[in-house]
Amino acid sequence: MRDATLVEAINAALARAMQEDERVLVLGEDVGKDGGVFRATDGLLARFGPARVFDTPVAEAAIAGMSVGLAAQGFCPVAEIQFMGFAYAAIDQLLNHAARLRTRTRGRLSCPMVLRTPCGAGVHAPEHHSESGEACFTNIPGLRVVVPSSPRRGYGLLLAAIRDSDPVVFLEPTRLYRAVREPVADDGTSLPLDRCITLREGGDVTLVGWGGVVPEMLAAAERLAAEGTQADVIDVATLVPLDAETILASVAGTGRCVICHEAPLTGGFGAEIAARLAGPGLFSLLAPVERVTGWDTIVPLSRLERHYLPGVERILAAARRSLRHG
Amino acid sequence: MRDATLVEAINAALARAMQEDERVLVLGEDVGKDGGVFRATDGLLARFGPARVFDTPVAEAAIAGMSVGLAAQGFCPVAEIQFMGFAYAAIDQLLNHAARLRTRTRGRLSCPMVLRTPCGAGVHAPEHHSESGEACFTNIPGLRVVVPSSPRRGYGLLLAAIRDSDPVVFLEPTRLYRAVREPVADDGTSLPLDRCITLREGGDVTLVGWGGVVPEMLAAAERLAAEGTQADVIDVATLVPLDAETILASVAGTGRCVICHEAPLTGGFGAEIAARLAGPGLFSLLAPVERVTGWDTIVPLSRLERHYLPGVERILAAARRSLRHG
Amino acid sequence: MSTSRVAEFDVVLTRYLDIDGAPLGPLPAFAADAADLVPLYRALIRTRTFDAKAVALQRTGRLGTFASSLGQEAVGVGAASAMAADDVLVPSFRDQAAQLWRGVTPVELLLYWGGDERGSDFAGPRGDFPISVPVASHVPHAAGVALALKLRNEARAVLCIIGDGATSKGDFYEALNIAGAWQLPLVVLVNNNQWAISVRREAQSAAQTLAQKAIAAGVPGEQVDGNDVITVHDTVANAIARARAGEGTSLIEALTYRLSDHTTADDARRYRGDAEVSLHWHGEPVARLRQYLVGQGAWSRDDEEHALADAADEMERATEAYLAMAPQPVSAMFDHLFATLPVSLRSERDEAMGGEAGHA
Amino acid sequence: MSTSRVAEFDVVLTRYLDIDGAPLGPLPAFAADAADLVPLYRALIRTRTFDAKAVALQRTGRLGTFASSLGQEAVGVGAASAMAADDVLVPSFRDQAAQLWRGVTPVELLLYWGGDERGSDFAGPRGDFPISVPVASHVPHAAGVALALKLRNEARAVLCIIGDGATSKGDFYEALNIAGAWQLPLVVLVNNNQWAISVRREAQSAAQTLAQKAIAAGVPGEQVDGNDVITVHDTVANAIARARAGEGTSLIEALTYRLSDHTTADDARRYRGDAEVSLHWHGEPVARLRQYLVGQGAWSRDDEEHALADAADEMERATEAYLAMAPQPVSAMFDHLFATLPVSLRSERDEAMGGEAGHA
Ligand SMILES: Cc1ncc(C[n+]2csc(CCOP(=O)(O)OP(=O)(O)O)c2C)c(N)n1
Ligand SMILES: Cc1ncc(C[n+]2csc(CCOP(=O)(O)OP(=O)(O)O)c2C)c(N)n1
Ligand SMILES: [Mg+2]
Ligand SMILES: [Mg+2]
Repeated sequence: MRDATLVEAINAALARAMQEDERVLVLGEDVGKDGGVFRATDGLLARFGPARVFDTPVAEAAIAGMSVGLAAQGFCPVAEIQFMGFAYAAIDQLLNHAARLRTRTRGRLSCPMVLRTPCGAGVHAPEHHSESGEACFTNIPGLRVVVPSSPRRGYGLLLAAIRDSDPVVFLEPTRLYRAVREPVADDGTSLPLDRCITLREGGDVTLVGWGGVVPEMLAAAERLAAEGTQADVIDVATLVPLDAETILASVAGTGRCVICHEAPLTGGFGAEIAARLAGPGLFSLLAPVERVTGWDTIVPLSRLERHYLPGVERILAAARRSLRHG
Repeated sequence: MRDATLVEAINAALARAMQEDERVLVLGEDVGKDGGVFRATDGLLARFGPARVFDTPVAEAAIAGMSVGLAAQGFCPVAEIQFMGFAYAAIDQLLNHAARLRTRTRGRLSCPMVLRTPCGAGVHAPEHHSESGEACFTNIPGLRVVVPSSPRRGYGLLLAAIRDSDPVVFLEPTRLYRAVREPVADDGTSLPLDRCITLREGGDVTLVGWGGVVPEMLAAAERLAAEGTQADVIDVATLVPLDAETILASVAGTGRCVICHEAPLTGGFGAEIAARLAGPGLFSLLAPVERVTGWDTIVPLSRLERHYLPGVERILAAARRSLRHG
Repeated sequence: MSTSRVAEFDVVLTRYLDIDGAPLGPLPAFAADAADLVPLYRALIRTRTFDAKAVALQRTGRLGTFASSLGQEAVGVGAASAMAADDVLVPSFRDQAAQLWRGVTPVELLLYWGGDERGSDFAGPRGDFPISVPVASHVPHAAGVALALKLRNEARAVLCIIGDGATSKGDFYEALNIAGAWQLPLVVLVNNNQWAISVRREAQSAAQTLAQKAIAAGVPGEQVDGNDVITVHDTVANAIARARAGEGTSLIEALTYRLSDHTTADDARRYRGDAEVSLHWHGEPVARLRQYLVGQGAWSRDDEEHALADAADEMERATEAYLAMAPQPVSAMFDHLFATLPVSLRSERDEAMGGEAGHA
Repeated sequence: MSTSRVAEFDVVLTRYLDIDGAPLGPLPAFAADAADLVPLYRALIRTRTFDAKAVALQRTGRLGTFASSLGQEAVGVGAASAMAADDVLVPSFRDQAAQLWRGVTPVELLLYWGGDERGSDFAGPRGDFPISVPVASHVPHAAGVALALKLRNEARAVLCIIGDGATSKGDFYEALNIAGAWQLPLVVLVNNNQWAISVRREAQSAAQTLAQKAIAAGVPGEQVDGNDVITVHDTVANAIARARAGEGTSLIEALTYRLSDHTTADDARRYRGDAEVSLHWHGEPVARLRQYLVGQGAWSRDDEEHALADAADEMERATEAYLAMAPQPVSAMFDHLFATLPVSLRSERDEAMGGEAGHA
């Protein structure tokens, strides 16, 4: 496969998974002929036919709930929710059923499903199309929560999510869908679902985050390098189960950590990383842990959007505050 | 009012609020003649009549959504969801509508509603009746999240929640409903919705938590006192907006903090408190922040329930680990 | 102005036995020989005996909250007996009648209601879903299972049982609508026992019948006398046959009455009078079928005594086995959470099993 | 066996003007004098002009994603014109026709679609809801508003507009069912434009009509020709009159067609042919009413030119005002979050407004 955008990589991973395992199904609103409103499922209907790719009525709870039934029967449904703003209607099914089917039947039934949905702001989308709601899912035991931040990672993580035997919520940052291209080898290689991914090693300060802010973190790292500061940059990628080791190991070296995410600060999943640092990581810390996040406000409509999004400048400021210590 | 249990105090607060403000309505499943499955609404139908207290069909999304409509029209609906396990169907309405009606209309419409629901384990309840799902709500800007842990606090906080001009999720720990009685003055005095409540001042170690674990924290503090260690005990009470100052001030004195909650560890709201300590509170810390929480598992059915619940022994062990430092 | 009638519908109510067990006409073929109904009758008794035992165990602190099916036994027995072994049951929390018929054992049911997850790991109908406590949220599962069967071109069907209250929940409509649109092999059976805890059926919906909710989904809907096991069996059998034949989804409303409290945690006298309940004892399903069988000479007082004793005996033995069951290990909380426990959870499991933790 | 028919229903379709604007019989009283229909016609034109302007602004990067109502203007105009000022509109994202009639200004609409929350702070119908982007989740709001009106014994009604796709969503059923059970003064109007993005109406549900979804809730349901503004107005007016008179809830399905892409972000040629779309230009609502008015001598080519020019003029001025609008301050993100900003958020607001932060 030549250079691909994130959405093309997602598409390739879906096709690959469907190709290699006929239990894999794709369902959701407009995933068929239309190929998904972002074209993530483009071409799948033509290639795999209407018994494996189907448009659903507008009914998110049922999309998730039917996926539970399909999964219990041995299929591997990959359900698309058109935007994260409409995924909340599926939480009940994920929490009360998908995440616990294996536990409550002591393994008699299981639920190998993936719920994919675009998330996040930055594309001047309409109301309700810009939220980052991962924290609604990260405290649900039995669920994995994954957020890719590049075409290659999107490909590898999605393949892993589909092959996994348990339910995965897979959140795709809308603003990264077409942001960059990179070479993606469509060779069926997946990435592990329990590891953070270190994108850059520096040793002076740790920048850790996921999703839409990852390119901002990398840009900030460039800027810092120009100032003579070398940053470790970690893409959390899989929020749950959390690979705290990689983050702790980095901070053990740097003593400084800036946690970045687009979701609001309070109760955001960044707090979990900070908590690991305040616990097992405490004695590594030379400076207060910084969090650079969306405000504790509703994501504004497009005109004010850029004032909401945590970007390079705020990350830099936090890193510099951190570096002033010790 | 004589000595009251938590559920009686909730009942008294509801009656008081309805008495003082005719815009207050009570709705939910079985809240009428039956008085609620826990009797929280007992007697309200008889006293205030069917135009102010009504049984709804079994439809949690609509209970929340209709409350939005009622609130936009100037009523103050207090909706009961029978158990937290059934409240997830209401998240969509809370997140996409209730929490943002004021913001999206620039104040033209607002949403003064309360969504009450019992939460937590410890009463050997059936499946899906024991979860602590507060983290599904604490990253939703525009929402307040309150968890009382005693009859008096239940009364004062619920009155405040009902009188508040914005939406409040009010989570009542089932196992505290009838656990203790204490004198509750039914005098209409509310408690602030932006303050933690310090239950005990010690100075050696801070125990902070909410809901069902608060009595465990107090018991642990007694045990510690017997060992010569004096604990600060803080009931967070209002999770959002979070009164970090009170917690930081306590830890500034003790240098040690044990955060307790019943919800699973990873992505739980305890992480937010730990994050505040790792940030602004870092230089107060003498020991790693401890979290004593439910496991990252499904709450088991009743037979194993006690192995899930974080109790005195685990809190003590954490406090002692903390005290071994520095 | 032009007005045209673009669609017409009706709802039909069927019963074979009258309230006193007298046939209202010829019975369906499967019931032609009264002796063939004896297994159904035994199943009604077995369910009632199980319920009584479970309530007694709860009252004496040896079982958790339990939902009796008193008075509604014919709904589950009639429906389950109309299923093939390879059909799939997706039950609610009050469906022990159907579960017992399908081969879930009394010990498994007691384990479940006694707070032990192993009770949902049935040895019998391994493809059946565990009960759904959240009202109506299992109808989408049933539709998903039905879709799976259809995708595999299997001539099998799914039966999902819900209550009258469940017909107010969005999940029910969403799933029924999709099942209709996709012609899934699904039968949704409504146990209309007239109450959803303290809320009367009439307060749940202005719809004159619950069967007519099918019209919204464009699928057949009908009412049956849910206290007549013959009618329930026959109607469900027809609906399942249609489903297996690729003719799609059906909705059946079974009219019955909840003679017990909602659950052992409920006190129904707070919201309904004894007089109403007493009235409904006339026509309850066990007496009704017995009257018919006795009238046909297919059942005697002696048979009755033996059957009751057999059922009591079975439940006594089940209780003993249940009470003797060794507890699950504490690690069970972790053992079934994922196919493979993530590394990050190992230390939690160790701590739960008694080891001291580090800071989280 | 005894079977009895326990309920019967039908669904009726009404239209006054045929596809070419010829009356199919006597018109309702409000339409007796064709001149009285001119304001409705002007509103159709005004909506279409607004839509064209908004699409053009989007194409040139001066507006966000926008959902045109091309071909469906009569649904909103017919319905809104049947409401009293003190009734409450609870609209979807494609309901600018109704909003414009109710007094939301083109500038406000442009502001909203241009990404500025002030667009939902209408100076006009202050009790109306802002549009709902999440499909169907506003039907419960409408039921809640209707309950509020009923509790206050006010003779007012609520109109909620949704799409055909929205009738698949649980929220719609839950709210309609409760509104039926409680006889709330609510009219739910379905803009059945035959498509939900790329999914055909037929794929949404096996129900032959969407009007029959009312039967599940026990409320009246009917179909109307949604391209005939006279029929829409008359039918909605009757339903609102019933609601105001305490006679409860109604569902109306307006048959129309989405002549445009779903939104400016959509390319409908991916999933439907031009031939199908062309077909539906015959019978579209603007031409249809114009033909009738011209036939009645109530409208001339001159009138048409003037009306088009007036509308174009209005939208030109609105565009200018919209583009000239000073931006909101950054603090606006915080200013309306709560009645009073919690102390804990003050430092965030300060930081957002440009101050350097401490560590969070
Ligand atoms: C989604 C959901 N909401 C609320 C409850 C609490 N609850 C348990 S049973 C019940 C009533 C159900 O009534 P119905 O569907 O008629 O079934 P029945 O109990 O009569 O068999 C309610 C409200 C629940 N279990 N699930
Ligand atoms: C709950 C929800 N799910 C999905 C979407 C994405 N979406 C926007 S419009 C639409 C189709 C709606 O179709 P219909 O109800 O017929 O309205 P129309 O667009 O045709 O006016 C979808 C799926 C949404 N806005 N809300
Ligand atoms: Mg019932
Ligand atoms: Mg449509």
